[in-house]
Formats: sequence, structure tokens, C-alpha cells
Amino acid sequence: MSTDSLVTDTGRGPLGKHDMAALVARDIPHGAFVNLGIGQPTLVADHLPADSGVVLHTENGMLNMGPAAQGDEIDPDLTNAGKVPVTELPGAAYFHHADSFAMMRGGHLDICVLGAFQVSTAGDLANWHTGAPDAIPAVGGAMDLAIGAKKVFVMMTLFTKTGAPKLVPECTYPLTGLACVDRVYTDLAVFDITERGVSVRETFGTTVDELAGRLDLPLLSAGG
Amino acid sequence: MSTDSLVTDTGRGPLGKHDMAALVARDIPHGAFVNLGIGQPTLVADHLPADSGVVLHTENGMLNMGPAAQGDEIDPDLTNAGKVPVTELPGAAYFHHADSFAMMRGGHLDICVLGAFQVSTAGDLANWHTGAPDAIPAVGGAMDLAIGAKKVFVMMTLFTKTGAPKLVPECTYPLTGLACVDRVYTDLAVFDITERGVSVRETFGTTVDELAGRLDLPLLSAGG
Amino acid sequence: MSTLLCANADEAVAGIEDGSTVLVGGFGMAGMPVDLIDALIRQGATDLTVVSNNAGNGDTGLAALLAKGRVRKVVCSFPRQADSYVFDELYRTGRIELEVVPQGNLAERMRAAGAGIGAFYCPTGAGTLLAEGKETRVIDGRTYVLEYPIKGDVALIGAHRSDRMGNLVYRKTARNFGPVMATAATTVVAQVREIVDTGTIDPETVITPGIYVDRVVQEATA
Amino acid sequence: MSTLLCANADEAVAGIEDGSTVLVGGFGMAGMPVDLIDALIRQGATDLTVVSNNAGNGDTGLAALLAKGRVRKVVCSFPRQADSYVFDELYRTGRIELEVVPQGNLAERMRAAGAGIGAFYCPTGAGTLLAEGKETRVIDGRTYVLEYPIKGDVALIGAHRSDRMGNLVYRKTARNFGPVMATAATTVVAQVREIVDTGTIDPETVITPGIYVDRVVQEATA
Repeated sequence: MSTDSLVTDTGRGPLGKHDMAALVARDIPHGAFVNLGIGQPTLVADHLPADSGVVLHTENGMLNMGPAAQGDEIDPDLTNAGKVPVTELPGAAYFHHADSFAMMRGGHLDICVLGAFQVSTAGDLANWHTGAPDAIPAVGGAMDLAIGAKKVFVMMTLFTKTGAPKLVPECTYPLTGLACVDRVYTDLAVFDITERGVSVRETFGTTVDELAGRLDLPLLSAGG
Repeated sequence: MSTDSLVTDTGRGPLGKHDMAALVARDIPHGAFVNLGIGQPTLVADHLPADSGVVLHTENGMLNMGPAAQGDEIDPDLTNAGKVPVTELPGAAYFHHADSFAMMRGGHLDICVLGAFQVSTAGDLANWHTGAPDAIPAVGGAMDLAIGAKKVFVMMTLFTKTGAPKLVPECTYPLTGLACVDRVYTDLAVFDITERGVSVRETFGTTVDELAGRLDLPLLSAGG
Repeated sequence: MSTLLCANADEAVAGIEDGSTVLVGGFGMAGMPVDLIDALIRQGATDLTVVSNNAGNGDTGLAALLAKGRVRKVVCSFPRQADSYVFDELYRTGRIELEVVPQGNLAERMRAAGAGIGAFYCPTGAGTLLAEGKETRVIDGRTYVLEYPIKGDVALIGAHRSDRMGNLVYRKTARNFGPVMATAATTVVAQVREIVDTGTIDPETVITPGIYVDRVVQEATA
Repeated sequence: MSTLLCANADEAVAGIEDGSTVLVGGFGMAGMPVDLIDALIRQGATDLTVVSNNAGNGDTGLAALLAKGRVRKVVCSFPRQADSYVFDELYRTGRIELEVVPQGNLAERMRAAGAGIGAFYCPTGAGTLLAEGKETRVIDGRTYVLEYPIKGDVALIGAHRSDRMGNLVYRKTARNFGPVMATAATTVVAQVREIVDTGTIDPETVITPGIYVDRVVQEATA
């Protein structure tokens, strides 16, 4: 189940990472303040329309971050949270780390988009630590984002490379945050985490019944 | 015992408020960061030598505050904590109220100078509330200054207009801060609040013995 | 979401509900959002809790709002001033509640609201009347008082300049409570002297990023 | 007291004692005080606790300090990077302690140290491994974790420009941890690209006022 599998733009799947990013971008409201996590979530920026009015936050101290810097634009003083050189857009603002995380933790960001190892039916998120005994733990800003943004969107493949579900009844990996995920974008379906349970918004090249057979949890249809 | 009594510059007293301010100014080290409370403490600024290097903080958001504004200098956007128009000196910096009080409460100011109703032998300070039943309480930044500055200097007359001591075994007025006062400048003497008790540094037109007879507390001589 | 540029102060304060907690910026007249307060008087919301450093001066602004009986409670550090006779009369006759908060706690409690802090231990006021009934804790030998956030439904603040995205800069000590209040309220309304094109404010000098600002209006008298 | 302008980085780091807690600014290379770290390596202090966002990259800077066995403990949010092999080896062989702190807690705990806050309740990490053993409290239905200040004996930070009073301005996202660390340490040392005359930095744009800065040195390579 590779994220680089063939992609169609017809709604069939499984989707590749760029199509998943496009789906996320489609659901971000005009003018929203958004933090895109390191890795695949950064692809979402490429799919925001020019008139989206979306303002990107980077936790190392900036609002209105622009695209990755190219050539002469590269400035070692201007990077994103992944330490990639970026650019600034008109209306940008810089601030220090405590102010940046106060903004995040105080609930001022509308949406953050994060990768994940696992998401549970309760919306628990595991994305910082594999739990392997020899792993060196490293959390960065993941726990702050998980509890801070008004809406947390996760972007991940639905199954691991060995076929294990990543949307699970209970996370087995160490948690990043409890009951914090609102929506999960995967290569096979988009899910809402609701108080009633996991609801399927749309599927790609599969059906709710097929997914229900492969996932160890009850699924609600968005329509029902 | 008026603070407007005749003043000599010979070390005799009782001192007037300008001489008390000059005494305080004399004891502020070169380059110190200092907050001068509203009222008489603001007079200290007039007695700092031009080369003192002392940087004045005003809690409404400024370092390197200059003297009161005159004529065309008056700018409604630039006032001190007493809401008096002031000026800025080279090397000034502006910041918001939370940052200003973080600076104060975090122990970054070397000295603050405050007025007082009462100071106790333990260094308790009462300067915000007379405790009268019909008084409207108003604290401003007094409690923050009392606990925040590295050294708290008090500037007051030693007795009330009716002759009651203001340096007392226990404050009878509501407290501003506990065990926070380091030194008390009065019209009749300068006192250090030490762990051993109240120590007299110098007297003005009186003696330690005379003061001991009028104050209801033991006095140590700085020499002894 | 995006900052709304309002045509006038009445539009800027529209929708403030009865019973709201309103944070009002300014220290003395510096940074005081005079147009917005006047518009709030016209707007009519009542039973308000007003959080501000002072409790009004003379007959105008906050004092006028108080005089009309629209404020149930004032949370401030320094209500008693030479010309605070409107507040004084209401208070002495039991027609207004008062919570006196040390100025640093006022600022820090609003910062906490804006920063997602649930509560914090603070040394200010320990052992005094203003900490009576509050939880305390000794940490490393020092006594601290547990203080809770102050969150506003609305903040009315004054700034110097805004761009079209609501990025604000202030001027001199008129900055005071504005940047803190802007983080601490659900709806933030800024009165500014001028609105400039986005991109003309140096990003290094923005004090309140537009993310915090919901509505901006230019001063009528500017 | 007054800020000291140092002739070189060695003078700027003089006197750092064994066993010190050293806050080191920077996020990646942006804002990293490279000259000061190199001088600290020459200076010789050992048994250090280093507080920084990362735990060194490649063979230089923090990684070189670690490689020399001078660091007892690292407090950081993200030690594991593509080229953090020096830290990785020390950690896997049990020769260095690690406290992983969520990045926002790292910043906020240093801010608390600088602001006189004794401890604070924070929602980050509640219910996770990183809150194990920590006190928690439910406030308004949400679970918060009690976090304590991180105070440094020394902070080594990078800034863009200083005046002769130590007023600092930063540049773009190189601002990051510098302003927070400057408030949180007993002795604050800033490496800057240029030192300008006092009075030439607009007071509205000062990010770290000189009150926080003890020593300033110009970058050797600037």
C-alpha cells in the first residue's frame, strides 16, 4: 500500500500523497490560519489556490510563510520548522518561540495538519515515538500542535507497509495527544472522528464495507 | 514633621523630600536598572548624575525613560506610570504590559523605590490601602514591584503628620508584600532591614538613641 | 479567519452581547480605544464585565459607560483616581462590583488566557488581602499564589497602524495592554489611526499579528 | 547592570563554571551562536546541562561539545536528526542524559523562569509518556500538567544587531529561542553580526532590551 501508487483524479484510489494533500487543501476554509507539520503535510501548501487567503504558521516564529526558497531567495535566517529555507509573503510577521507556541497552544490556529503512526477511534494521536526500546525519543512541536489547533487533521496511509491498520481501536504506540484528532485523510478514505464514532466521509477505490472488513473498528457512513 | 521642613545640605535634618531623593540617588549603582514609584520616588530621577548610566523602567512598557516632557515634547502616546508625559532617551525600548511585568516580576530590575504607609521590622511593606472601611482599594503595580525588584528601597517620612511611627514592629495597614523591603530612606534616618533587625545607617538632626525613644522597636547601629 | 475592515466604529462593535466580558485597552488615555467605547455605549450591550487597568475618568469613555449602568463588574488594578467620581459613586452605593487585581497579574492572567495556560503560580500578592482565599504553594522556599486566566468575549484595543490583514503596530507606551488583550478575547476589535496596504509594514516590527485581530476600524478623528 | 562589549568570543564566555546549565539558542543553524559554542569548547567548562532545541548536528558546534564529553545532560525537544550521530552514540551507550521536552514547553518553561512564574498548568502532553509522574489538574474540564521553570546559569544566543547598551534585534526566523533564553539565565551572552551606536535602533523594534544582556560580542566571521 504505497503512497506512491498510481493516482487518478477521478475519485478512485488508492490516492498518492499529492492527491491526499489536494484533498486536505480543498477542505481548508478561505482565510484560515494553518500549521502544516513536517513531512507530507507540507505538500498541502502546493495545492492551496492562489486566492485561498490561507495564512501559514511555522512554529519557529512566523505567520504568512511563503513557498520554499529557490536560488537567490535562500536565506539561512528564514526557514520552516523542518529547517528548509522558505520565503515570506506580504503581511508576514515574525515572533519568538514562546509567542509562537502561545499562539498555537492558546487555540488561535484554525487547523493543523499532521502525519501519524496511529489514530484511535477516540481521536487519540500517536505520531512522535515508535516505542521501540532503542528509539531515541524526539517530540518537537507535535504535542503542542495536537492540543493547540482548533481542528487537527491527520494525513497518513490507512495501512502500514506490512498491512496493519493505522486507524485503530486503541493506539499501541506512545500517544502524542488524547482525543485531539478531528479528521483523518488517507489514501483509501477520509474519516471524521465524531462523538458517535468513526464516520467515513468518502472512499477512494474501495467501499465502506470493504474498509470495515479490513479495520478492527465500527464505521459509520457520513450519510447515515 | 513635614517633608517640606527646612533643609540643610550639611547632613542635619529633618530632610525634605528633595534631599531624601538625593540620598536615594547617591546609593544607586552605576548602570542599575531602576523603577521609581509614583509620587515622591519620581524625584530621585532629578538627582541622578548625568553619567550615572542608570536606566529607568516604567511599568507601562518602557526602558530608558527620560525626564518629564516639556512643551512640544509632550506626546500623549508617551507617559510614565503616573500618566505624566515623559521623554525617551537613546537606547530606549518599548514593550507590552505582560513583557514589562515579566521583566519586573522575574527579578531583572536592580532596584525599585516606593513610597509607604508603613514598613515593619521584618521588611513587610504597606503602601496600597489604608484599610479604612470606605476606602476604594487600588493596587496598581505596587505588589508586583514589591516582590519583583532585586532591592526594594522605601522613601517616606518616619512619622505621620500626627506623630505615629511608620517604621513599626508589625504593619497595621493591609500589606503590599512580605519581607520585601531592603532599605528605608526617611527624613530623620536611613535604615537597613536586615536579618538581625533594623539597622540605622545614618541620622539627620537626630541620634540613634533619640530615634529609639520614639520608635517602638529595637535599633541596631550600622557600626555595631 | 480573515480580519474584517469596518466602515465605522458602530460596525466594529456590532453583536456584542449582554453579559459579555469586555477587555478594554489603554493606560490612561494612551492606547485607549475611545471611538470603540463610544460605539459600545451606543450599541447598548449591558450587564458587562469590563477588564481594564482603570475604571474610567471624568464623564467620558469608560466612565460614561459606567454612568449608564451598563457595567455589572469592573476588573482592574487601579480604580481610584483623582477624577474617577463616576466609578466611586457607583461603588460606594453598591451598584457595581469590583475585583482589584495587581497590574502584573492582570497582564499575566490575560496572557495565560491567550497562551492556553490553565493556571499559574505567581509570587505577587502572597500573604496580602488580594490573595485571601486563593490557593498557595511553596516552591523552592518561596510562596506563590495560584492565579487563573482572564478571558474576554471581546477586546477593544487601540493601536497605531494596521495593514489589511490586521497586523498591528503600536506607538511608544500606548502599546501597553493592547497586545496582551488581543490574545485573550474571542473577538478582537482594534481602533487604529491608519490602515495601510498589506506588505508595507516590516514583518520584524509587527507586534500583534493579524491572526489575533477580527475587526479593524480607523479612528474617526484621525 | 550595564552590558559589557567583549573583544572576542573567548572573553564573552569567560567564567562559565563546571556544572552550569547553559541555554543555547538557535533552531537548526538559524540563530545558532556558533562562535560562542566554539569558545565554550575552548573554555573548558564540563559537566554541563545544555538546554537547546536540538542536540547537535554533524561534528561541529554543540555536537563537538558533546563529543568532548563535556555535557552531562541535554534538555531538548528534538535530539534525533539525520546527522545527530554524535548525540545518538553517546545516548545509546549511556554516556549522556536526555530530557525530552515538547518544544512549546521548552519555550514556556524558560519564559516562566524569566517572568518569575513558579510553575504553570499546561495542556501539552497530558496523558502521554512525557507527563508521566507529573502532577496534573483538571481545570474547566480539561486536563493540565504542572510544569516548572527552566532557568539557566548562562544563555548563549545569536542575534542580528546590538547597540552599545545590549538592545538586540533579530532577523526573520533566526529570532526563535533567543529572546526567551535571554530572560531565563543569570548571565546572557549574545553573539551579533554588528554592534551599532546606541540611539540608532528604533526603540519600537527592540526585541531583547539590554537589561537582559550581560555580554555582547561581534561574530568573528561577520
